[in-house]
Amino acid sequence: MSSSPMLTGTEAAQPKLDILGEVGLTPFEGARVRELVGREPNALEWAMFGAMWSEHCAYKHSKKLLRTLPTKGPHVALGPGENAGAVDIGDGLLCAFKVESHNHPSAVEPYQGAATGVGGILRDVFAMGARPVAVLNALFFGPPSAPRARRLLSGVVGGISYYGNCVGIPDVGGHVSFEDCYLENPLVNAMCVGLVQRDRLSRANTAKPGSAVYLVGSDTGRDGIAGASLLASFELGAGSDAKRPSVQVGNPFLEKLLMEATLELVELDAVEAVQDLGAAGLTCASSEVAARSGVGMRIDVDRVPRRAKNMSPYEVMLSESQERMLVIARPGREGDVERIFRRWELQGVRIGEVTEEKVLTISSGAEVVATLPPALLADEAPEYDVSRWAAPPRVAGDTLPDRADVAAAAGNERPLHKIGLELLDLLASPAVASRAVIYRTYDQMVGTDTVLGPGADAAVLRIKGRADGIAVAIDAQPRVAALDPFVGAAAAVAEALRNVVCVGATPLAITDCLNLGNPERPEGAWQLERTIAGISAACVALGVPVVSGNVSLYNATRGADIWPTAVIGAVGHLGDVTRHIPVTSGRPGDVVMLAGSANVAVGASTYGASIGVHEGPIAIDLALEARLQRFILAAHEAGALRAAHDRAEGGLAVALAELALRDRVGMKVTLPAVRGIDKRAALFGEGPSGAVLVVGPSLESRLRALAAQHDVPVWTLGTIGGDLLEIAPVLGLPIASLVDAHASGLARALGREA
Amino acid sequence: MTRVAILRYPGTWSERDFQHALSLVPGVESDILWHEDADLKGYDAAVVPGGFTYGDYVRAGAIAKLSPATRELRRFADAGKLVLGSCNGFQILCEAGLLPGALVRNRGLEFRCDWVHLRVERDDTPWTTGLRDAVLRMPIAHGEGCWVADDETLADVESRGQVVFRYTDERGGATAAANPNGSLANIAGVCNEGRNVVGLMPHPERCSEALLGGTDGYRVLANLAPALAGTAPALYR
Amino acid sequence: MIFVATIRVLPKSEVRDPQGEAVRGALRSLGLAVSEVRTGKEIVVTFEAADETAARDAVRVMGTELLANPVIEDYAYELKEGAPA
Amino acid sequence: MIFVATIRVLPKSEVRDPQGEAVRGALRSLGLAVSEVRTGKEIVVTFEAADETAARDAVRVMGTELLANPVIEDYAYELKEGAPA
Ligand SMILES: Nc1ncnc2c1ncn2[C@@H]1O[C@H](COP(=O)(O)OP(=O)(O)O)[C@@H](O)[C@H]1O
Ligand SMILES: [Mg+2]
Repeated sequence: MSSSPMLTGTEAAQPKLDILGEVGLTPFEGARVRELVGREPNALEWAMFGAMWSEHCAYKHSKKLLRTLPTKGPHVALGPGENAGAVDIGDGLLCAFKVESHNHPSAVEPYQGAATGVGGILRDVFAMGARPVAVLNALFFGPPSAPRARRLLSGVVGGISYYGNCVGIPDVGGHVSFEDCYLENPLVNAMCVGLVQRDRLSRANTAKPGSAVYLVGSDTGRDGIAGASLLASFELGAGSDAKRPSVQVGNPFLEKLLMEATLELVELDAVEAVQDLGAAGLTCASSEVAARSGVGMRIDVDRVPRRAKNMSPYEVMLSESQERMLVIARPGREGDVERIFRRWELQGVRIGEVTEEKVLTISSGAEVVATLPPALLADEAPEYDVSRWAAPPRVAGDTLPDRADVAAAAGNERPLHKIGLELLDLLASPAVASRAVIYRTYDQMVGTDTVLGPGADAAVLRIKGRADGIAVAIDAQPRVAALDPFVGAAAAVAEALRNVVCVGATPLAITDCLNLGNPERPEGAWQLERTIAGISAACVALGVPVVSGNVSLYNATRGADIWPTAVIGAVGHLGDVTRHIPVTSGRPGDVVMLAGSANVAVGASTYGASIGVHEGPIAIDLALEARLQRFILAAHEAGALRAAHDRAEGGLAVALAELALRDRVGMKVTLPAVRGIDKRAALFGEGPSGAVLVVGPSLESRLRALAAQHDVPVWTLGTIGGDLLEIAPVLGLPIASLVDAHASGLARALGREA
Repeated sequence: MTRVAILRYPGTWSERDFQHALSLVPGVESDILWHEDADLKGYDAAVVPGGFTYGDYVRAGAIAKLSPATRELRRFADAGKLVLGSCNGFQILCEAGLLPGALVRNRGLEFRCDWVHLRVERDDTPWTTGLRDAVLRMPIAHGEGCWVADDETLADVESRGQVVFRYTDERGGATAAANPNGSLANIAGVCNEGRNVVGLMPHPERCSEALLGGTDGYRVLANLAPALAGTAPALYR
Repeated sequence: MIFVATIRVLPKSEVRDPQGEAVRGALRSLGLAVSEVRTGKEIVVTFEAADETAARDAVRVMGTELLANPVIEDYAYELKEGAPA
Repeated sequence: MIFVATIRVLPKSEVRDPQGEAVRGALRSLGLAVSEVRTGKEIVVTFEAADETAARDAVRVMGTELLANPVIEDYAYELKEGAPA
């Protein structure tokens, strides 16, 4: 590929010798750039390649594997590759959603890092013309006993609360884990869900030659020059701190204006394409729109409104200033576009136009400072086949023995009469206790569509003017994934979907965020491979595709990787939103049942963590999981369910306690007798594919018949009633004590007022 | 038809929620008006909804009060028309001097979204007709909802009966524990001396349907049409 | 002429300052013998005005119309000629 | 001894100040020729310390541990002896 060598700009100067290191490319990648461009790029062009070919923007280490994920299905309207994926929920309406990470920025500055993470995912969704209707977040910190973890948590939660509340998008759910491996490198993932009429869906692949290109929103500043692209593409603490860009500060107010203006532009059909500016700023937005549309683009950096003086073309092209969008106007509609910007008090400036020739031409006034084919930047980054060096941890066999008997012995040494106290401790533990101390700082109801907010197995949203609704949940299983990334990822998919099913919704699709360590190490490569394989297997078995996602690698500090952490966001559909499964304990006399698998163990459980046990074997029976989910939906369809609750952290005992907490009604139950599982394991052991169901007394046999039809094991545990949680023969606790432990546990762990 | 104008400023986010909730009230029709050119002629009532106008920078409602809409609201209120401000709308009305006191950061400095109980202190406002002593359950969602005033203003507000809503427990007790934000005297909402302008921090528009967890907000909004039509047992006949 | 005004807004002493109370608590938990904390704002405005009198008038407009709420806050200012450092 | 510290916290100059941008817009809408606004916090702390050196140490703790976020903010302080006015 040869392009015009008529570079006259100041940036065309001879590149420095260490240019590759400076822009984060390897010698191999540098050679590839030269070969593709057919000449020595100038410094600005190198920088554009560096950002666009960064791990964060180019998915160099994951692309090949990501292609193995199932992405097709009857409901899929838009699969991976766009700003967000979308499913069709009927009558012309699409639900667009995606999860994104903002891990490294949050490690550096938790408040602004998390806030701008929310901002970024919102823009991904409204860039498609979809109005965001909900956000969710998945957070991973070190143990709350560590001051750093508490500081990060309060910053991150504060930032999410500040940004989402100000824009006015309800936060309806999330997930929080506390594990040692996240102490230095916390994870902050945010998911956004939006709705758009099918014929209003805006895509970034429809720019046409001759159309005007506008940049709208915030002034462009020196904040975060190539920040997200580079910061997220290397380990924290690696390299020099000079690589750390100045922190980006979000402006949710501006985001709100940008959102309203964008949605209005799409509604009026005044634009050909809209693209948000995220990592790699203007470079990424312009080259992606041009590449996807099969056109070129001419941009004059001198027209870009700036916040700082004397910014170079390099700084303007690579700034990651927040709250900016690239808007391509329909010919003849420029007046409407400008009027809408003005009305929303936004600064929108025409910075260039779309060209026929497939070249991205960057000029500074009359000087051309870069000319590159956009497809080279956007699509031609090398792909690495991590499978070639992937290898499981060498010592796996030695350090992860099957110590089930040791654990059982350890458990059995503890007197059974203390077991009630153990349940209270578990309920109050950071892994299990109510997250209200976090989500009460989020507006959960703005928009007046939240039927079930945080605290339920999944959130439920109605859609005004329609009978149907959607359900959303977000989950992860890092403790399991640490032992086996395949099972952990599959279990996370299963859990997210099971949560959606537990409110009576039919799963439609998932989005995933793969938070992993360094893929250049054999073990990291293996984890990446196994994680994606696990998601794939679960999606196939459960019949649900992946429509969007994000990969965050290099989550490692001083060579120590985090546990492989696949965060799964699930979306389901309810034909009649008033008929969701309510969050209730049921009524006195109702029957409490366990459905699915009774095969649980303390090895990868929260209880295990509390006694220092973390070991396999672990497994997931995806066929059983699929049957269980179908069975629950069928039971709900038949009107047989009063309540349902996923068995998750803390095992059956916690699931029963959480059910009792809902209406503060007790229950009297007996543990299922399963061979080879002792009482403690039966109470606190964890394992996928289990749910507690509550049914009216007259419907028990109906439910059993349905279960048999679906080949799903069920156990009748007992009945609702009284003000004690009685689990015979081991414990009896007043509901009030459960309420207190659960409600105040996390606040206490964080050293705050409950 | 009772015509209601819902004001929308840059950063407002409850305007469509209010419009939806008001659409459930028979005899009420509403329009969303842009703050810059809001013309309230022909409307019976105006709602200043919640949001983060101008990002709540400086103080919640401080920049919004500079909008031309404030002049229009003042004229409208002086003419005896009905004004309701909720959440950020309450903050704007206080900033604009249409209601007494000011709203500062919550005790605890945290944004709070939760359900609270409110006791209705006065039924002689158009929004609380027939609700005297009722204990309502409503959501709040704010970071700056702590109502404060100097001692003299507080004494005046109390003695003139301008306190319309107080945070209470579910039995109507105005306890410290029931106060979610540290407001003086548990004050959740006040009215002007003319009683036609009412502001409160909670969100009636969020609890006007059983599907969303409560209908007490509807009891407030539904007062509107009868109050204006003269069919309610109110002062506002 | 270019002026720089530094405007300081503090809550009136008779009005509650929840933020100040919270900061006091936090500082005490750091082991400091703090008896009172008032939290306010500082706003540094660079602007143009014909002369010093006009500049003072402008600052008063800023203070009373926007930056301070007279119900709960007082403000004070310093004015300097020339661009900020 | 009783000291009063006035601690001023301002965003670092290269860091964006959205509040300042909003205030600038609002002041312009009042007809003022404002070119730049930076907004910060002012915290007035009354506290006890053994002597001036100890007091300065205490103020530095307040600034770095709680009042300013060193990643994005700078702080400066003034220290006076005696109770506040
Ligand atoms: N960071 C968070 N923000 C908002 N809601 C959260 C957050 N973390 C957890 N939640 C909510 O708290 C409830 C319990 O979370 P979790 O223990 O992960 O439940 P489950 O095991 O059913 O997924 C869920 O409703 C979840 O949506
Ligand atoms: Mg979970």
